[in-house]
Amino acid sequence: MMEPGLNHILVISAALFFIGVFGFFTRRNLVTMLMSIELVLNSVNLNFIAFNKYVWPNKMDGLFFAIFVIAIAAAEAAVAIAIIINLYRSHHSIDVENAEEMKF
Amino acid sequence: MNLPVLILLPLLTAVVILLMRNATQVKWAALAGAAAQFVLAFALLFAFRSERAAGNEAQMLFELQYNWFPAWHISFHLGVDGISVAMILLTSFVVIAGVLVSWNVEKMTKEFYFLLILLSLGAYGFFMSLDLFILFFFLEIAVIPKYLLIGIWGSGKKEYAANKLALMLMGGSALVLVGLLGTYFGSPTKTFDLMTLSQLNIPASVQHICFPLLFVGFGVFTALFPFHTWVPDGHSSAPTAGSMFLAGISMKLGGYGCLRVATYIMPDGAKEYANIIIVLSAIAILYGAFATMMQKDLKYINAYSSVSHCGFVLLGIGMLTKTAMTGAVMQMVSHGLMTALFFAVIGMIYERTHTRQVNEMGGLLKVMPFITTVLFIVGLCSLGLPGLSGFVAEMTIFMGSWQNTDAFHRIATIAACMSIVVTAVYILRAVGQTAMGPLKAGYENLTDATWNEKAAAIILIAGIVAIGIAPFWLNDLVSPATEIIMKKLAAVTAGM
Amino acid sequence: MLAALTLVSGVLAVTTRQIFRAAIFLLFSLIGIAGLYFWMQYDFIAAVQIVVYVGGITVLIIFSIFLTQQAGELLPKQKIGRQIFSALAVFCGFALTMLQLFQHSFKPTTGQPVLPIVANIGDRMLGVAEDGFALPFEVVSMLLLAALIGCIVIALRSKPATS
Amino acid sequence: MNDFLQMPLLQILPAGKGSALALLLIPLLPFAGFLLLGIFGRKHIKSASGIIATTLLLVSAALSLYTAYGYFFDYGKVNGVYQKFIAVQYTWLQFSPGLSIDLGILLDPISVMMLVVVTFISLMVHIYSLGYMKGEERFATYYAFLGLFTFSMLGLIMASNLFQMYIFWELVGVSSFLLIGYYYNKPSAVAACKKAFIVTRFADLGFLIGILILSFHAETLDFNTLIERLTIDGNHELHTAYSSMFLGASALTWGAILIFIGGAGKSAMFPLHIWLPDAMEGPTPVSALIHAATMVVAGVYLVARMFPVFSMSAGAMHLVTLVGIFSALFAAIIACTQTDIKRVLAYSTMSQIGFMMFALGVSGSNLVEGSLDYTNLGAGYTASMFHLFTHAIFKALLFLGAGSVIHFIHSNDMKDMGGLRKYLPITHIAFLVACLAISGVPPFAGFFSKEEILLAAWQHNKMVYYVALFTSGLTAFYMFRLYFNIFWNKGAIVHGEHHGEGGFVMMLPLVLLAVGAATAGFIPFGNFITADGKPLEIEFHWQFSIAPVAVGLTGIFTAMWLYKSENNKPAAIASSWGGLYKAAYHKFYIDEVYLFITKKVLFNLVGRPAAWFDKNVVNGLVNMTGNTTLTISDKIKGFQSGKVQQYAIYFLAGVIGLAVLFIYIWK
Amino acid sequence: MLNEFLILMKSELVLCCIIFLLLFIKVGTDMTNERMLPLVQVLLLVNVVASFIFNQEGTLFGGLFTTNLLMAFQKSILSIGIYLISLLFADWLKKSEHMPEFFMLMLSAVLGMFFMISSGSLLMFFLALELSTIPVAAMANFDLEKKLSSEAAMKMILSSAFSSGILLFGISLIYGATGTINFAEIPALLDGSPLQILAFVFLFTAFAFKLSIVPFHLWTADVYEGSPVAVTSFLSVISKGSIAFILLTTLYKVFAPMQEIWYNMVMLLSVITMIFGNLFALRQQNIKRFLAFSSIAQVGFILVGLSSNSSQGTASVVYFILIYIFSNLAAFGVAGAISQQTGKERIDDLKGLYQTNPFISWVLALALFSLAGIPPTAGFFGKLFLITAGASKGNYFFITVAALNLIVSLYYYLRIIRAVFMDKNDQPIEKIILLPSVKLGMLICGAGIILTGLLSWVYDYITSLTM
Repeated sequence: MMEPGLNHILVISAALFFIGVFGFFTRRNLVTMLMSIELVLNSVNLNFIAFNKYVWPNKMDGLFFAIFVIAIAAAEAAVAIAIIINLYRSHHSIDVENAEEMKF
Repeated sequence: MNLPVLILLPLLTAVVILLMRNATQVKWAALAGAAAQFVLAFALLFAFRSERAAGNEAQMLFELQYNWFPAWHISFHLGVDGISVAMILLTSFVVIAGVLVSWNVEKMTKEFYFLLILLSLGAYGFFMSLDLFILFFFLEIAVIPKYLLIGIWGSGKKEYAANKLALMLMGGSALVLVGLLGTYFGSPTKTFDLMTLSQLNIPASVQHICFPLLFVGFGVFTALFPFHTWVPDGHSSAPTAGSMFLAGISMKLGGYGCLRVATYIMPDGAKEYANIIIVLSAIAILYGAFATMMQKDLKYINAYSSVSHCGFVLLGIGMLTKTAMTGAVMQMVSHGLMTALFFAVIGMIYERTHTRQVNEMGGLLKVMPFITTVLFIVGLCSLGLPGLSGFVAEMTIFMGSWQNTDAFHRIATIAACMSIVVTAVYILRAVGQTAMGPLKAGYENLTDATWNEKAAAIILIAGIVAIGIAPFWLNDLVSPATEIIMKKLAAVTAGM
Repeated sequence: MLAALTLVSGVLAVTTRQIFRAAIFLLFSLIGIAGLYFWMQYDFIAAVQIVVYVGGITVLIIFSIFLTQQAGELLPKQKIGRQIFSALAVFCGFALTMLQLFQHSFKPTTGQPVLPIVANIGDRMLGVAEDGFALPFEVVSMLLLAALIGCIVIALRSKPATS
Repeated sequence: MNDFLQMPLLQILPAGKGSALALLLIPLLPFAGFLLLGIFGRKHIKSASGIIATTLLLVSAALSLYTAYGYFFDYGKVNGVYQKFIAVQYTWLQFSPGLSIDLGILLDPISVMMLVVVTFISLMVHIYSLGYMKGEERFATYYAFLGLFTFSMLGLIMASNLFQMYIFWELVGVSSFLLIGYYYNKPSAVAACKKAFIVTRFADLGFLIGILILSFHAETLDFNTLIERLTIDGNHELHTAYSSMFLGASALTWGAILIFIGGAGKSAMFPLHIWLPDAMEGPTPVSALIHAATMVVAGVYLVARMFPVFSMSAGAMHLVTLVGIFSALFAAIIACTQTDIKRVLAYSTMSQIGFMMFALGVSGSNLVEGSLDYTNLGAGYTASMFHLFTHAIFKALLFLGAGSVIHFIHSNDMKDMGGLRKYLPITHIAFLVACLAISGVPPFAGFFSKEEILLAAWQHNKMVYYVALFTSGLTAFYMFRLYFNIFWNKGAIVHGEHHGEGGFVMMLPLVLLAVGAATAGFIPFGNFITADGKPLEIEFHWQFSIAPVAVGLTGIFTAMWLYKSENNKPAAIASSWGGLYKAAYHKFYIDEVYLFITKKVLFNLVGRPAAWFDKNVVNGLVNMTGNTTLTISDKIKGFQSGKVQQYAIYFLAGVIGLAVLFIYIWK
Repeated sequence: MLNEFLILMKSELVLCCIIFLLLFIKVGTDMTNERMLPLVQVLLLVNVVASFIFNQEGTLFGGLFTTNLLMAFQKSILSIGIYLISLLFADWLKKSEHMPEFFMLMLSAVLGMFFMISSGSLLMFFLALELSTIPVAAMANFDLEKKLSSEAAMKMILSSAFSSGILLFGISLIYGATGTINFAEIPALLDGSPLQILAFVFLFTAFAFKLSIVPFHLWTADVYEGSPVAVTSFLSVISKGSIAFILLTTLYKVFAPMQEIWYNMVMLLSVITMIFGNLFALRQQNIKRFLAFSSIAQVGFILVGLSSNSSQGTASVVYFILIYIFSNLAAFGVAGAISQQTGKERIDDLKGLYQTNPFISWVLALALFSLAGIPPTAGFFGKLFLITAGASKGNYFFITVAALNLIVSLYYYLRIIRAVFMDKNDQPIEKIILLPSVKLGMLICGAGIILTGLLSWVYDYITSLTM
């Protein structure tokens, strides 16, 4: 195996990104959908770090971006979970297909 | 003469109407406003004439310009020439008659009069605008009041009709909008100003795209075949004053637009498409007339006949001769007065008999001589009796049309002439069945016109007769203005 | 190796039908990523990753799973049509992205690298000058405050839902 | 820029002679009557309305007599030629430089002659109606309409401008419509007035297009200028009018023919005659005025007015001749079979107008196209005008007489009449005079005028002459059939009370007209009215008169033999003629043909499809646009499924789609 | 330095102060909603006034924060919007258990928008975007007892998280391709390579998501329907306005080198958006849902103006959003007042409204006419200027589609007008009692709808800012 470089990391992150997206599309449980989102965000972080490391090491923009994304992810997850819990209280379920009252 | 007064006055009237407490006050306020408009319109006429007599040969008189949206080169530019004055006069006639005829409206009186006055505001503004943007602005102002008038106070399939009318008219104005924008960006100088545009030579390629857009767009208002279907439904469902305004003023907006905007600033386009216009309008004239023949509802009769009569307006424009164009303007004025009167009479009859089907009526001359006499007069005007306005206008158009020597124009003219026979057939049929014959049972105790109805009818008849007996003043008013348009057209021919 | 760990557990996290296991796989995947950071010598970010994700978010998720779900219960299966479509869309997206990434030649900068050590990060984090990130920091703090308020309001509603 | 109220051009020609104001008053007085009675008559001056209108017309008639006297005997003739004077002129509507409708008064022999005829007959009818229409509910309206009609007719005959003529032409049409429909609650009257209006309107279409053609080539609408431009050889206007061809005929011919169609419509020439018999639904004095003496001859007058132009086109002249002679014969045949006395008179009118028409036609028919030489013209023009003049008098008399009869017996049908000579002595005498006049028995008026017409026909076209001769025999026959049926035949069947012949007001016109019918023939018409204004010596060939008089007398005696007393000979003859009789009785089914054309063809094949097309296709398209939009809106609702995951899939699909689009396709 | 800091970040600081003040009040006192609401309204009014004065141009934090007069005006527009929201939904707010929190969240979101407008780098932009999204998702859930409300919040937070993911991926690619996240530096480094296009598409879809451009709009209707009216109106007006503002900056400045591409993309999406928005709006029964789709169609129009890539385009977009705030808030205000007092949200329920409630009927009519672009309301001018700006590229097909869409939109606006004014109803909505502040809000909206158009200096002022 070659020395892993930028491209390998990019492949990993892109794969992870789309794994997350796939999860978001197919999981019916709201919490697992949230987990898929976390995967997506992580893949992006990986991208940032990789670019920072291999392409633009002169500044730390990517690094900081990653840090802030982590913070945002935390906040988002918190609010999302709060909402999910609230939804569970009113719907007694966290299956996404049970919350489809509004359509068309 | 300060032109904005004609816009401010309706505005003021509308505000006053909104402040009034009860229906009676509203009515009198509206009447006072309409009367003031009437007086102002005449003042405008006399001021205009005295200016002209004093040797003021400027194309537009009483011009006023105020930079409105300088970023888009939009200015609040008002001014009048003979055509505008004629149309303003027409509007004031129809407005006062409309206000008088609606005296018995009991449902939401305040709103009713408010909308009527608002409509008149749009019409005045439209006829005075020398800037395409504000022209469009006023054009659209006049649409929604119609929608509400029909939808709220109408009868029959009123919602359908109101919707259709509003959508088709808006469709027309959408086309106008695209045409305007094309003109704006296509002309050498970016401007909405009509006077500036008329001085420019807009590239022929632009004209060929924008002229049909503008013409068809305005044409929808004037019942250009095949965009006329809002006319029958709209007119027949509207309340009396609504129909009067619709046919008397609103349809004229389109004709005026076709002439002042489309033809005037785009002579190339006009030449290019004149034949199509002629074909469509000749179809409208004959087809409208034949379709009228089959109608049984009085309002439908007048609505379809409006299609036919407005075809004359477009025919006159499409013929591209000065006489025909003057005739087209005269026809606008004449048809405006006539059709308003016709609808007023139909309204009066309907209020009494509660039917508009001609075959359910008969012998009404016996019980309501005044109303039926008016019906006779308006019918005769419609079929072009000399001494009434319709004749003058139609003959001027025929005369002007005949000046084109080729067979195509000749045939179109003859086709248009043929409509006067068909018109006679349907008018006599309608009038004959309504007014003449034995009196139908149940109508013995109907009453004749009340004072307000009489006043409305007399005002409109006065207008019709004034044109019919003394057409020269209208001709003198209009033909210098059409001559300018013709000069522009002739210049293009010379340049080609 | 780390990559394999990350990807496989990622795939498992989104496909397993046991929710608790999904959470655990997610955890592994996140740790894998942290490993990658370590491997790229971005220690600080790796630490943050472990602290925030592993220590925070995953725990939060597990708690919420406990709150809302009987552990061990199988997740309902998604419709097969949806799965195929999703897979197709995702694959297209992945292919496209990869294609573009590989077609693009990244030209690394020649500038002097800044070492991602904690001191540097700290400097920048609170700097207000050219390379400072004080303002984003403030913004994030506002965001966290707002999120906090939102969570409190939503999650701690006084009356239970009436069924 | 014209001034707002420009002063009318008052031309008093020659200096000091005649007054333009007086001329203006002639038409305006009846018009004033119309306005006055029309607006106030209903309530305020109902009872006095008849007197007011009659007085106004009396003044008007006096003024026309005064004018006629002045014109014919004083200032009209200059150097032996009657001049054309334009007494008043006012630009009413300027179409373009050169083309304008000028309202004016043109004085020339025929207009002055018509002035007298119209005012005189109208006055008679006004006076007669004072008695005839007494007690009618819409008495004032009736007089208002009469005033309007007289005004329009006067405007028509004095027109100085082709378009002015058209204007008054239309006004005449509408006043005729109003008068026919006077009994508005009678469905038959309503139908008749509509029919009259529409048929003449149809003819007017021809007139209008003719005007358009001629005015386009002549570049003027003024009669005098127009005639001048289109008749002088070498004029470029004439040249272009000749040289622009359409369907094998020159523009001039087309113009003339189309104008003649207009005239034919008003004058009830075949095949546009169908309105005239029905028009008898109007009050009888109205029939006398409009449908006998004045309006129906407007077509003849029009052709006479445009005579020089017509003369330039042999084709047009042939058509005029043909239509005239055919109508004369055709109407005469029908008149022999009708039983409604007013219808008989109506067909007789049509027949007589046919005479006038072909008289005009023959007099110009053998001209060489392209040159107009007045000396070459026959006496037909004068003859036609003369017959117009005499016919107006005796036909008005016939109608008024018939009116008295109808007034007395309350029926139009011959079957209800007979032996009335005892009850209606004055009417009887007057009617007899008129019948003799129309039959061409010397020395009554009709003899002279008809004689001249036959002479003209003899000179120009023998075929026409023979037909005309036969027709004049028929004329005598049907007139006396009428006469005998009314006044002799059966014994009188008068039920109970009757109110005699009507008062003095009804008798006076009869007497005056009878005198006129007896003596008008002695007026030396050729001295006054000729095609070129120069006096024309009409030689009286007594040898030539033998044939017509003989034929006329044959007709009279045949009628006497058949109808003098009640017998079954007429029925026998009717049955022996079978088909022809039946066809003639049904007016040769022309009405039915028209009905077929209008009802079946126009209504069903044009009107109904047009209405259908409008309702379904045009309107349908509009509605379809709306409905399609709504349908599409309904079809795509699945897009918004409420499933958040599906939304996300669409989202990703959108992203990929856009990316692919912009990276690979749309660069 | 401090002075500059205070002045340039004035709007943001004022908002922060209000937020903390509310926080202290909430924590430290037990003021009732009744007393607190007027206070908040006054504070927001102060905010509006403050946003108009002492505006300067400048940058702070090494380019992360930039501001100029136009941005200041954009912030003023948003400030007006939230002030109106605080007036119009007073009834709902008073009854809401968590009113202070509502305001805190809303103001945080607005703060995020302010930062977003002023952002000078992708990082700031992203953070501000999240700041303006996450609190709103929480707000969407404020009708805590309602199932629909939590469903809406769920849909919103998940969708927006998903879109954030896409956005971040795009940002990371841009970062990878250019090496910078500073707006000032990006344009010079863009060369339109496929990867950059891909990145741009990813980035753009995040805007598209927030602006509800088809096909990224699907969350909109559901969220609008389920959320409390106040939140819906905030989402549809303030949130969209702010995104449109930042989109102006992004497209015109940051992605200027890729003009060709984004012009085509904007045009395409605009056409699709107008058509879909209109087609869906045609068939809606719920007022809020209806307004959601109508606002989607409006966004299509905003894109028309946006596509012009000129200062006039900027001016017309900003102007339109000002008008749009008045119009849409008036419509939502009426819908809110009705649903608050009667619980009715269907268009059919509006039948005969004019009989009982003429005032709000007129307000609604005015708002709808303005949305439909009927003169003399300001909407007419707004739409016309957008279309005119869009036409400056000479793309008539595009303009014709826009003009035709005006007709379709008129149809459904008229549907409501018809229900309100024309249709008969045996049991129309009873007389609705409006709180004075609601009435005031409606009057302000009404005045705004009429005057913003007729007084041309508003537009002139905006134009002068964009020069």
